[in-house]
Amino acid sequence: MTSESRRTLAGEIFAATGVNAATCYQCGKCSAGCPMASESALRPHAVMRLVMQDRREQALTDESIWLCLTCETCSARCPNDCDPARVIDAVRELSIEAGSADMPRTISAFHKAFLEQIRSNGRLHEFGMVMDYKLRSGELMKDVTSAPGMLTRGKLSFRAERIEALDEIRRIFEKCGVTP
Amino acid sequence: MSRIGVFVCQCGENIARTVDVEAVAEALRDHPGVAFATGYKYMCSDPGQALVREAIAEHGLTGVVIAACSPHMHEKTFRRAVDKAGLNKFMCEMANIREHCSWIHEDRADATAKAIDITRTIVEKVKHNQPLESIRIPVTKRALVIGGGIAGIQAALDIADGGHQVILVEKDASIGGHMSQLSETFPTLDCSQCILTPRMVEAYQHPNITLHTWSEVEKVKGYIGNFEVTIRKKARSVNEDLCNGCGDCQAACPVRKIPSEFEAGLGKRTAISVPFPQAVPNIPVLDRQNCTLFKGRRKGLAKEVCGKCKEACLKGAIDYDAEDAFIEEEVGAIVVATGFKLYDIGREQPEGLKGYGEYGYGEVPDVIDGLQFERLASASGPTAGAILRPSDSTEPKTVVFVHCVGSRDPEKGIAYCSKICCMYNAKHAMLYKHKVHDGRAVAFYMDIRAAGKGYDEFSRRAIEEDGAEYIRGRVSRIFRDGDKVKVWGYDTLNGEQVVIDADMVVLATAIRPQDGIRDLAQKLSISTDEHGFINEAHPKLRPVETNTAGVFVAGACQAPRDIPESVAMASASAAKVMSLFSADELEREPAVALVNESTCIGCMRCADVCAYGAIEQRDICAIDGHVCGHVAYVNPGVCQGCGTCQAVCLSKSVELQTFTDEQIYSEINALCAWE
Amino acid sequence: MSETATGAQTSDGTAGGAKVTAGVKELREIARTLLAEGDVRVIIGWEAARRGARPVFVTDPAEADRLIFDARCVHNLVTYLNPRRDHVAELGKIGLIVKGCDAKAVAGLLREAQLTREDVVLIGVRCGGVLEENEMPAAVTLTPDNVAPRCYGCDIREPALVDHLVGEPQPEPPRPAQTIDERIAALEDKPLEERWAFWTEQFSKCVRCYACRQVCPLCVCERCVADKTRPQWIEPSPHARGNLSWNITRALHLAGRCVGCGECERFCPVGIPLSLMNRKLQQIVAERYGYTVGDDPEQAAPIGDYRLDDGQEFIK
Amino acid sequence: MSDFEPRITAFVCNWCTYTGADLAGTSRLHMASNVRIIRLPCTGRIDPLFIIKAFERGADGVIVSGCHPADCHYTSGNYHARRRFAVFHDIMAFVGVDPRRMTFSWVSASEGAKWRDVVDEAVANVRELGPFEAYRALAPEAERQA
Amino acid sequence: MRGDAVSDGALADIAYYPGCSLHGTSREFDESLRAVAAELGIGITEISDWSCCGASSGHTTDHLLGVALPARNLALAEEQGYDTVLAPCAACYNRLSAARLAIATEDGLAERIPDVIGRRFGNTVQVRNAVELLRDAAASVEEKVAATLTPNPLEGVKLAAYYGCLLVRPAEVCGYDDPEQPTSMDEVISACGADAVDWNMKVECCGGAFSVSRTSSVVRLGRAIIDDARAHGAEAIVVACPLCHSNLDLRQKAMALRGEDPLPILFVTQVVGLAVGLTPESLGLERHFVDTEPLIARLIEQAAARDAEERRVKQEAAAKAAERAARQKAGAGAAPKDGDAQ
Repeated sequence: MTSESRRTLAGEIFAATGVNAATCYQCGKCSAGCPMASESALRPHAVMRLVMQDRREQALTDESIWLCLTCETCSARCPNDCDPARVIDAVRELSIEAGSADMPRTISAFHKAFLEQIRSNGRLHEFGMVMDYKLRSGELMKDVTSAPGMLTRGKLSFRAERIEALDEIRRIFEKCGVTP
Repeated sequence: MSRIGVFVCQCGENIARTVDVEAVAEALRDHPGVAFATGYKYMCSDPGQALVREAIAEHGLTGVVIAACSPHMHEKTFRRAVDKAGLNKFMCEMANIREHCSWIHEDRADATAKAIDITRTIVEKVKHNQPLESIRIPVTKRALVIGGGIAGIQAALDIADGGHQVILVEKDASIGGHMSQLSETFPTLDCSQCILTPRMVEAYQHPNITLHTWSEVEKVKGYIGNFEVTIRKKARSVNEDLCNGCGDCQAACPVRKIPSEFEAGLGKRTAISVPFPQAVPNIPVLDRQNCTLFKGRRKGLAKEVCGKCKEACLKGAIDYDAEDAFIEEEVGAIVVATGFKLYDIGREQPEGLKGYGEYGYGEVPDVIDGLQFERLASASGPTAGAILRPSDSTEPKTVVFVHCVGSRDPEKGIAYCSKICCMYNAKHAMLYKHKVHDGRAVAFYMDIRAAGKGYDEFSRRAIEEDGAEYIRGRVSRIFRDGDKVKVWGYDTLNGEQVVIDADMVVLATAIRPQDGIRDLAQKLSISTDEHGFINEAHPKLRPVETNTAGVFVAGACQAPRDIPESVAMASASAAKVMSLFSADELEREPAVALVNESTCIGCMRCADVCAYGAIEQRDICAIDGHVCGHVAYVNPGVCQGCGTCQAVCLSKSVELQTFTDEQIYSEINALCAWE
Repeated sequence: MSETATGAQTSDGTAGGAKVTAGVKELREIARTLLAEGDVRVIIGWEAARRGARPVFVTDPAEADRLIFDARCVHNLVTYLNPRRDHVAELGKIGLIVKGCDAKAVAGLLREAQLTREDVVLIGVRCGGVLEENEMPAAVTLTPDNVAPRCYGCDIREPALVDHLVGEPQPEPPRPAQTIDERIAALEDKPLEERWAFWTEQFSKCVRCYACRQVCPLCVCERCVADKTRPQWIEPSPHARGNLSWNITRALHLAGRCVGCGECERFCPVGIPLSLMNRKLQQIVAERYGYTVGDDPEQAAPIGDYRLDDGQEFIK
Repeated sequence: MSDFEPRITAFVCNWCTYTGADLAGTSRLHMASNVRIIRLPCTGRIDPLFIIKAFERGADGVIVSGCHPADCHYTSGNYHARRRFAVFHDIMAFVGVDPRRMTFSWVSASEGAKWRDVVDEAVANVRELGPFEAYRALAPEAERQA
Repeated sequence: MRGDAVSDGALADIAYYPGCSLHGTSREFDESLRAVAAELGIGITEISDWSCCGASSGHTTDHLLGVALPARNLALAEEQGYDTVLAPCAACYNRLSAARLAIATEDGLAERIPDVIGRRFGNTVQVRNAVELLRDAAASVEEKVAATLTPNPLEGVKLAAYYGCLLVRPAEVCGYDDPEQPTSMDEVISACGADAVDWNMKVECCGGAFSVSRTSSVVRLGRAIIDDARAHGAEAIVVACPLCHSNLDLRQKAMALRGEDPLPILFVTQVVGLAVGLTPESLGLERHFVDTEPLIARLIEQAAARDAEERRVKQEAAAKAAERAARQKAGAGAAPKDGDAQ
């Protein structure tokens, strides 16, 4: 790819993933197997199409990209080695960079809560995460039914495990320029 | 002392505009070895050529240099003219002062100086030209055709009708190839057997055709016009001369449950059998792998455990002890028509390919391939033409046809389009709808590729008249679901997932070259592409020739081909063969390498680099006759004149005629004079 | 240690301070039997002479004890198999004693059909490197100052292409003060002009005695291109220009064939550093085509072979 | 050095580069007039001796050009040439010959324009380097007098 | 949380990376794994001071972060002198392997990572998952099962092996089994004497990380899986992924089952544990939301019955033999009576 083409969405995707969106011949096999296809407006092949056509706005702002489960079915079955899952990952990153990320509140809340947990404990403290998530997502009553069950089954502990070398984790987040 | 004539062409204004033609002639006139030099308006015109002929006579020229256009333009013309004048045509060379001078420079002085250099250089070359005679190679006017499918049969018949002997070799028990398995053919829906069988019989009975079925090419030696071929006649265990094809042996054979290759596994055959009723020749083959008697022998049992076929044969044609026989044949040309096989989606795959796990690795019984469907649809097939699915022999009410299985799927190892699937899928959908009126035919496709006479109309008809449902999108998964076959697809045109509970699925699996193609290619020293298809000499201009002279290619062994294309290629190859046979000798330019045996030490580095295998080792004997060493020998019939051997020869003991070291040396030397 | 060596040798009567190791005994034993049983008519090896080790032809089993092997055995005896020396062949079947590097040369002759394996019985010696100069009164231990630089980093101190292998495993040859590769690197650090000056100066010394050609085990041509007239690619008279053509051509003809035995340089009367040229070519084929010449005759030579993806960065 | 006109000898194969040069002509692509072409059947025929001899005879630069990989009229001549000249190129550089005096290129029958560029670039390079005096200086005394 | 080793030193220890879930919502996976490993003599030692691999928010948010977080743990294992890491959690396994591959193949990453994680890193550690480990130990599992005195409750029980996504995809990351038609877990199940049903949803996705954030999807996808397993006669589904487990177990109630009994969801390690005679408690089977008790009880009952039956048959045979022997003694020398002929 020339530096020229790097400025296009397809170019950036190529730089980030090594996937040349033009290799997608829109056969639809990815979307045929996508478990989330019925819930998302943009199916994997459509994302590839938008990237190919440099339609940045649509690609980066569509909620669908946040509905991808990264189950890799699309990539596993792609006949032309386009790796849609990887491309969608990259589109999300760009979307976040561009601040245009309007992922569903609940999902972004989840990711934020999750990363915050790692940053502050080095490990995921599920109970803490769920609490944090509820605050961020506003779904305060979500799962109140199952929480007790969790506790009785010893699946949730109030005490967070915290690793010793927390500084290393912080360092990693800084180096990657990620702040939950 | 050579007497060279130099003729400088003005080419109208083309050269004269920037090159002072007279100055060039003038400069060359007193160049050593030049006996005559002149300019002229149009050297290639009749008077121009006449000028050359007269000068040769008048000045007793020993060489001619035409300073004009590119040799690619007119070398032949002037060599012919020189030849007419009784001077050996290889004593004539062209100096290119048009394409390489007058047309690319503006400054007249520069261009003229350069034109003089160019011409002088060629004059120096011609001083060392040798009178040469064209090479003549005898031609054996018999052809070998490898493969007895429609392409092989067509080629054999054309050559035989042209009055030449043909040896037709087929690896299976009968000729006919895949075409004999087909039900009906697109785009006309005429019965495949009905058009093919007469051709098979004709080939069998043709006085000029010798047919070897159940045979394979073992060894090939020699070169164009002079091939020596060894054919392995595999042990048939049935005497072809005695057998009258009555079929009693087949009836008597107790082993009846062997999946029939001809029926693509959907039907059964006996251990001794003819592959199908219309087989040509109608002579059975005993399949020793499955025969009870031979199983017994392999176990080392003392007495034969079977022998029913032998008992049943009144002609005494069965011979359990028959062995492979070898036949030597001399031929002048070879046509390769080994055809194709279908890609198999199974777990086990040959080099570089992957199977289709997402389609169940072919383990779902009601998922079949195109050839199997052909057998289902064929009146002579296992179901007598009724469309019944394999698992439970019921009539499928929903059939899904999947395009591009393997094809256009680099991930599975095959990037190319198999070309014929779009058409036969349309045909299959049609045939199905014609037989099962209340049935549903769904086809998943990526693109419909129906380029060909009447092809698009045909595939449209499947949609418009026969109501096949075409869905644009590849299928993600196929799996057994109770007595249904689930198909997960996607309709890219209206953007939704499609799930179909099918009764049967037909996969249009990719076209691949036949097994053993690479070995055969090696024997013939022709090349194949990464998929194993045979490379043609030139994709546009030499589509049926290979890079080995005298070896031609026809049909699907070169690339996926449908019947009309295969037949066309076959006839084209036949025409090439016959033009090769039209003369008793073939004439070749003498631009071949020649070994100097007095200095060659036979290190054979030359042989290593020869792309044509033209160089072999030859013993040399002392006066008393004992072998005292060896040298390299270049076979002029095979040498193509690239000169690579000369460049790698350390002692410079091989010379490429028309481009000898002396000629080139003189050219380089001539250049030192430029100012 | 040379004392003990001399002691050892006088006791069994060989001249010239050869140390009779178990390996040498073994060597002589094999030679003796080969000759006695008529498997070969002549054994070509090294003997100790007053001024050092030198080639010897042994035809009488009784004389097998003349054979030695130590660091002074520098000569590459394979040049006696050179078809140009048919007078040697006339002696009858040859038994040849080879170091690893010599074995490579035999492989070269086999590869280029100048020899058939049956023509010769090969007795391989485990080698720990040789002296730069064979003229030593006694076998001395190798030191960075006396070792032949080419031996450093030797990849074949135990030939495979042999019928017999003798001698005890030897230590790695010492690292010379300056390795050949270092000299090449040093030269390559210089600007083009200086390299040109260096080589033309070196080549201008050439007197065209063709000793390099004569001793080279792989210069096997009946008629060398340098002797070819019509056309005369290489000017015969010894002046700078013709010398350059000759030396470059000689080197190129050995590209991918040279076994690095260094005989050409050792015999050059005017001391042209030919091993720099030869070694450089070894580096080139190694870097470009991952090829190092070995003693396997089946191994295809790099020139005359090709790969579709050979590097072509120098091509526009 | 301004009036220095480089002398460049080009060794080209008959099927690709020579024809490509023909095409440059038929398309009237103007280029430097310093190059003299010697036609050979194939780059596989080209011997390093040719180049050495060209330098001996006063060439300031050389061009070797043939068919692109996989296009060789003789299937593999150019592959053999590629190895031969890779080695030659490296050893000449080692001896101190400026690689810019030796241009190697693949020019197909359809690349008239590329041929023009190859020629002009080679001429420009050699013009910059100046005459190959270093090589001529090697000539025997007698010759240098003449 | 220093590495408390579970090892009888029979095998060279491998590093154990439990991951967050195994210390939390799926601690029964951790418990059963340790128990089974001990039973099979596989030494596993927890990597000390391991940190979260970031799945799946990490790589969803930032590629580098998604590589760096796992890389730190691989680096720790390396420092602590291991050449293999066991990552039972499918998500961890996938992230760790993916990171390995990315670092091995992507330009400049190998150079960059040490700086990002602030540790030396040679990318030398192999990553393996629990299924892979047990498949390779299948032989010793069979031996154990045979050697166990208590009757094997799993004899002939129909189990559906569910792999989901992260164990098999992408093929170049996982690659220890076929991505479309995997068999490893089925082999483990058979090794336990149970029979692995052939079904269709082995590798379909259960909704993964959306368990909390988008339960609706998880319910939809989960139901399809459970229905298919039941349709093929499975009595329980076997998993090796905490995400899959909580999606299928915790969320099963929400799937509004149409009357049928709920389908227990077992960790592959629990299955092996039961087969080699470990107690349900020691395997944490009581921690599931879908009550495993009824199934286990039934299985143990059946097993006991089978066992009793066999013993009865044996005893009878023995008795007959004794009787015959006695009679033979009595009529010594006399011709054998018919019926004794055999």
